[in-house]
Amino acid sequence: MTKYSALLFISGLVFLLMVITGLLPMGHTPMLVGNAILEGAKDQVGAANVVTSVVLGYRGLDTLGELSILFAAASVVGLVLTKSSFNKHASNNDDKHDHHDSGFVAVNAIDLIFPLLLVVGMYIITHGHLTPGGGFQGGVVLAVAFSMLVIVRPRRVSINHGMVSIIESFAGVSFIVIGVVALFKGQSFLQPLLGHGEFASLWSAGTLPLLYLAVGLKVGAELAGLLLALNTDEVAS
Amino acid sequence: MTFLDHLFIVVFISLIAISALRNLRIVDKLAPVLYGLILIMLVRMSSVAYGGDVYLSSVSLDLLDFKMHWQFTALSWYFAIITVVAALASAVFMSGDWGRQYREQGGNYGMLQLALIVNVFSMILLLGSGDLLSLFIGWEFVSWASFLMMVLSPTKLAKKSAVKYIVYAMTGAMALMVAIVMIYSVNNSLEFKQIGEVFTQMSTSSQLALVLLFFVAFAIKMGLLPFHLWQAIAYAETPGPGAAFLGAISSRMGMFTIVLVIVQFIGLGGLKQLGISFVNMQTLLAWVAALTTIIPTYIALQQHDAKRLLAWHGVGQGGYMLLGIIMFDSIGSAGGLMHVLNHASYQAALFMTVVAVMYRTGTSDLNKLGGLVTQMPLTFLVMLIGIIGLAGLPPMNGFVSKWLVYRSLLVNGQPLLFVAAVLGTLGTILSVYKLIHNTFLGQLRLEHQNVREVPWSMLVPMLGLSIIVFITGFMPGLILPWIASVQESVGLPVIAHHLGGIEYAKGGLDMIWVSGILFYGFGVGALIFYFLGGKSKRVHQYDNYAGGHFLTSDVRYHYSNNFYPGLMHLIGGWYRGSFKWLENSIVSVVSFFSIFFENIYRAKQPVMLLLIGVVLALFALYRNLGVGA
Amino acid sequence: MNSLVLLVVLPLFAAFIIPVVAKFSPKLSLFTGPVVLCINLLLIMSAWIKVGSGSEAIFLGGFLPPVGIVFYIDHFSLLFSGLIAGMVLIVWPWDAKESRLYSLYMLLSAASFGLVLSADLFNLYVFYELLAVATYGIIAASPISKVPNSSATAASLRYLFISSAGSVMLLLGIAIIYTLTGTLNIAHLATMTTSLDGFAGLSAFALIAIGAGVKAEMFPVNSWVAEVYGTIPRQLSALLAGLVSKLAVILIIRMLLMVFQQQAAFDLLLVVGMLGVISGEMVAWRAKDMIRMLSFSSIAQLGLIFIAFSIAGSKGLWIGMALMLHHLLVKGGLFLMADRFAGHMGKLKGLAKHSPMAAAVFLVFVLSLLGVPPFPGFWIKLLLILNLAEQGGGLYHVAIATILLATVIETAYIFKFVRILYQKADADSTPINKNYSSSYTFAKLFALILLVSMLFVSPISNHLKDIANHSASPHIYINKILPTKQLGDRS
Amino acid sequence: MNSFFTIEGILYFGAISLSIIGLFGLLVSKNLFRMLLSLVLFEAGANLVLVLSGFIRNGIAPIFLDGNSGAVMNDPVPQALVLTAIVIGVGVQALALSLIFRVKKHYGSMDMRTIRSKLEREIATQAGVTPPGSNEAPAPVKLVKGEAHE
Repeated sequence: MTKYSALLFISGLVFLLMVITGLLPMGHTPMLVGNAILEGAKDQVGAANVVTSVVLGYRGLDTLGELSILFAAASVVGLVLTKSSFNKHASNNDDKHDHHDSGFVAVNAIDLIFPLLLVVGMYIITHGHLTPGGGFQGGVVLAVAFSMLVIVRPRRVSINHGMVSIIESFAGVSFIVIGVVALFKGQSFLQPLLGHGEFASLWSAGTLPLLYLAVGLKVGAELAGLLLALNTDEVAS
Repeated sequence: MTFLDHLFIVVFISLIAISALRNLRIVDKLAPVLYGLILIMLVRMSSVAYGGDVYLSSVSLDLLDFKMHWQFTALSWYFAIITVVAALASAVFMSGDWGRQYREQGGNYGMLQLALIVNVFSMILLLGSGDLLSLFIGWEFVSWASFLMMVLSPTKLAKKSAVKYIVYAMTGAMALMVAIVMIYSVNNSLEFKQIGEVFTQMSTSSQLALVLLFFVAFAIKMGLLPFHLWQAIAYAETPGPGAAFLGAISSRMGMFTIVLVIVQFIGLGGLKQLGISFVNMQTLLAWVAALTTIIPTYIALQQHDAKRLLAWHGVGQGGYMLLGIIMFDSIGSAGGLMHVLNHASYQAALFMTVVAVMYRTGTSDLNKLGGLVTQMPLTFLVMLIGIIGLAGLPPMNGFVSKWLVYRSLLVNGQPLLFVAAVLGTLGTILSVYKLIHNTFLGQLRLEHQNVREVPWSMLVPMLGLSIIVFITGFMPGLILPWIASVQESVGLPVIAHHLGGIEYAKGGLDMIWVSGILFYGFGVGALIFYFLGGKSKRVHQYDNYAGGHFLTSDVRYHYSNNFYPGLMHLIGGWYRGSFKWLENSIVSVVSFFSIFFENIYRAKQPVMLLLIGVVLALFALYRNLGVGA
Repeated sequence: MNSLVLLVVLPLFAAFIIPVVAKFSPKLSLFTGPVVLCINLLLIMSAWIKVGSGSEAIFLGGFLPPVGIVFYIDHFSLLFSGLIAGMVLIVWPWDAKESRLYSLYMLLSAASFGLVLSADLFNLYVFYELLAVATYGIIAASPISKVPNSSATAASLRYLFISSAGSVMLLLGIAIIYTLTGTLNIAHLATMTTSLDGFAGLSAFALIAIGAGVKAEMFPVNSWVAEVYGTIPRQLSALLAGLVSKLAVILIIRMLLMVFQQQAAFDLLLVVGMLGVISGEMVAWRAKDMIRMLSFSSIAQLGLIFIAFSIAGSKGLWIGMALMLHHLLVKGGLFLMADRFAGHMGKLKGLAKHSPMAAAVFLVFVLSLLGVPPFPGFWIKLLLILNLAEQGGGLYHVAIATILLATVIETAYIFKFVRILYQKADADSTPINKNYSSSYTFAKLFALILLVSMLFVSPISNHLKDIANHSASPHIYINKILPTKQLGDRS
Repeated sequence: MNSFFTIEGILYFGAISLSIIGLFGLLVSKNLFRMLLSLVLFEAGANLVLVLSGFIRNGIAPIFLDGNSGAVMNDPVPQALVLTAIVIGVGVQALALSLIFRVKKHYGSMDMRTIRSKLEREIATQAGVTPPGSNEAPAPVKLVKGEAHE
């Protein structure tokens, strides 16, 4: 019954969405804001990657909000899972059979890849204003690096939750502080500071790289925390 | 400051004083004084009832761009004086021993006093309303005030019926609100005179809707068919004098608004133009009124609780009032209006007698009483006067108003309505006989051997009311000037009157003559009975023989259970729950939709609802807007 | 004025540092939140005075709109900001065991401030999501003592599914709008209403309205209400029903008033509002316990608010705002005191005798809810109905009938409940919780505010009218946010 | 009406199909985890629609490099938006996953319907009432007893 009515309404929705799509100016959108940004980004922000200018410059508050959402999600996961399962898990840790390290290949490969991943992650973060990439992407790579370590050696490697939370707090706070500094200088919140530097070089685009560093750390820490929390619980259940 | 302001101030101060002092004994004595004061304030304004100018209040409220003001016309004054006298009588009644007993039995006496003054306050506010908004506010106040009084009853049934009442009242209020909104939306004004102006501008269907909405609102308050189910139980279960007050006047606020709105502003022409072929709004309302006189009366006949019997009669008598006023001629409307006062006076007196009997015997069950005439002769006298009034027999005031109504029906060529009204009266006579017979006549019960007459604090208001019943019946000319100015103020043809009654081309009425002849006849009969009939011997009540056997005092020979069995057998089936069915079916419909919506809210997969909502919304837009690229 | 961005930033800052602070001093972390909210209240007050009867725009990052994000500040947004700060303070979880919960409350308030201040469509979406995530977390993390811990989690999960699906709809709507116009700034959109008045534009509005309607307890998408309010503490219900639902409403009406002033959009709101009113009241009529009754009555009240917003122009905002404030007071108050009325209705007999004050406060709330004169609810209902009648059009008349029918049903179930309260206690009655919790004190405070506002109906209404006139005008909005209109000219 | 047989038409079609598949999965699957996966698809589709709103035919990535100064660039704003939306989605999904673990643990089931019923019963129990819509009869209509009109 549900399936058929779902099918009926879904097909209605498909039809209506298709009609709407037909009405949209596909492929040649007005781009009012987009063009203005493409014109002005070089002078106003100074990042070669215009997307970065948008993410951290024009729409910096969105990014802050998104970091907060990640933070909120991580907090909730921590709240929901720690309360019920971490303690239990700790008590019957030894009885579990599947807490072995992964096989030889995985362990050694991770040992090899881990530093590489760190470097790549940091590279992506620090070059976010020049190339495609940035704090989110780099942060994800960092998080993956750390969580892979834990996955292949669940018993020997553990990540200090306190450390993770301090990093995430620190990163979030520094993002806000960079924004508020501008406010104290009589400018607007999250206004880019420190001048533009030489265009398309590593040291350019003012505070944007710093912000991206904060974002990268934050995303890395949150995601690592999330992955670890979920991983632990999965093992426990 | 006009006299009207003084009235409002006094009423308001009384409200404050009684609510502040309600838990002290002093309130017993204070309340009657305050009602007396209010009465004096009203009497000061009596010029309005003799054709004087309308009293305007100097207070007006500007709230949210609505201007509210208050005024007292002859109509308001007429209803107000009934209200205040009824309240005064009730307050005196409960000030003495009744109040003490009520307190001892765990009743909340302070709340009762408070409810009474709140009722008076809100009724005065309603009666004094000068525009539709203040009318609505007063209307709501009256509803909630009577709810306050009803919930004071300790029994579960009474509370249930009070809740039922408030649902009905809210329905009425909402209907009234829609009607007011309809008027407001035409000219953006809430003045009374807008009703008439807007009415003429409206389309026929809107006119019909407007009249029906107003009528539903007022009919619910007045307990007209088919909205009568709440009233009787709710009133009957209200404690003591509260029931007397509510039964006397509360539901007549519906009558007030009918006269104020429908009679005054929509008028006969307006009602007559609505309808198809021979059925127009006037005949419809008249038949509603006629049925209201019959059906509740015969329900009353079936009751074996004295208070309920009276309360059902209260519903039925409302029909006469509407029947009279809906004729729109001088005598009919005079009859309808006068019946308000008459009914209030005898209904309050009758309720008080029943409460007095309850005070002494602890029951109002007609199957458990009897023979109290020897113990409570004055109460008996009051009840006798009251039931003569209620039955509409000379020389009491009920006769006058009912005569006027009958006369009007005949003159206007409505024989069927006349028959219906007479049928109602027949039922009334039967059931009031049951009331007085089962209570006061016949065999005195053993457990009532030591019952005494009630104290003077209760007798005085009862006797006072019965004097009013008699005097206004004997000399209706005392009241008729008020009626005449009411008629004048609402634009009805004015009745020609004198002290004894009315002058009318097709046969007037002079109650002084009628009563004179009646008393003359009684006198002759008494003479024959006492002097020519000769011998009678006074025996003790238990000195009885039947079939040659001595009847001991514990043998029950008082015929009270299952009164009128043949009649009951005939009519019983018709009355059993026919309107209950209506009420229940409404509840069932609401239940049905409620379960339907509940199941929507219990969706196993809420996202489905989201999908359906989105698709339907988009589809509606698609249908409305098309895809004009 | 730029400092007003701190309304959002300070709570975020506090949220980030609370977990760290808690490691060193739990006490300090407990007070961080309230302190921040108090600072916010001060900021709001000073801004209220500074803004006066005008309005201000904050250009974040110093980028002139429409390229950057703008905060728009007027009395409307400041009023609701103040309410957010106050309400969160009232329901602050003083006895929470986990400091993360404080973080979540801070995030919730930051998101709420953002929702009322922001004038950028996508920014609104971000704050809406932040609000949603914080809400899921708070719901899941604070079950009431009587249910198993995880039922709050289950309720939260079910809420999450429909709410996320709603967010996706919202996102689709935003995507359509952006494709059509190339901008996200609401003021900028307001200058381009012609490109949005076709089917595509209005379907974007429908998607946004229904997507955000999940939080606003809009009719078909509100099945979460009973589940969630049934499993969380009453204070939290007061926050969600009283305030959070209104924030989603504000998102919808911002779009409605500034961009989609069209009959089709009004009709959409009108229909969902009517269905919400009638369905909410009818289900509440069958409810056997107070929380369920209040949940569905809250749905009905939100429906009423939607009906109010279907009145075009500033009148709709005026009445809708009055309804929102009234509902905040009444439903907030009722939920705050609901602990005293817990359990099956039939077992509450004699409560009025036991605690007459609680019963009286309850009566004040419900009488105002029903719209009994002279309570404020009456005036609002009167205004609503009179203005609906002025609109003309059959649908508006149906709405009037619906509202009045719903009022009758509401009277029936509320007074069924009141009757039970005033009955004599019997053996079946449960012993009544005599603990005077702080939330009950706040409920009494709400009732007092309600009673006092009864005396100042006219000034309050005039003030609200001024606010509404100012806030509902797209001209003022556009002139403030796009002072130069250098880009608007191109369209 | 634009033709659908262009590159952007096909892209739009794909994006919408993706979200529709997600929505359909969300509706018909009972398993919580599958529902979550469907939600992910649904969101992915919507994100694609969003990022497509900045698509310009023959446009290049909005990065200033040497030699692309004259070329038409795609709109950078939707790309930034979609970045944000994706991260938001990740947060919500992680949150949902943790809630699913918890629910699974408590109810021992991943079936949405079972959980709905159990949840309803729990809520009703704590409120002290019978659960709504359990096989109870509709509100009993009292028949009039022997005495008319009480």
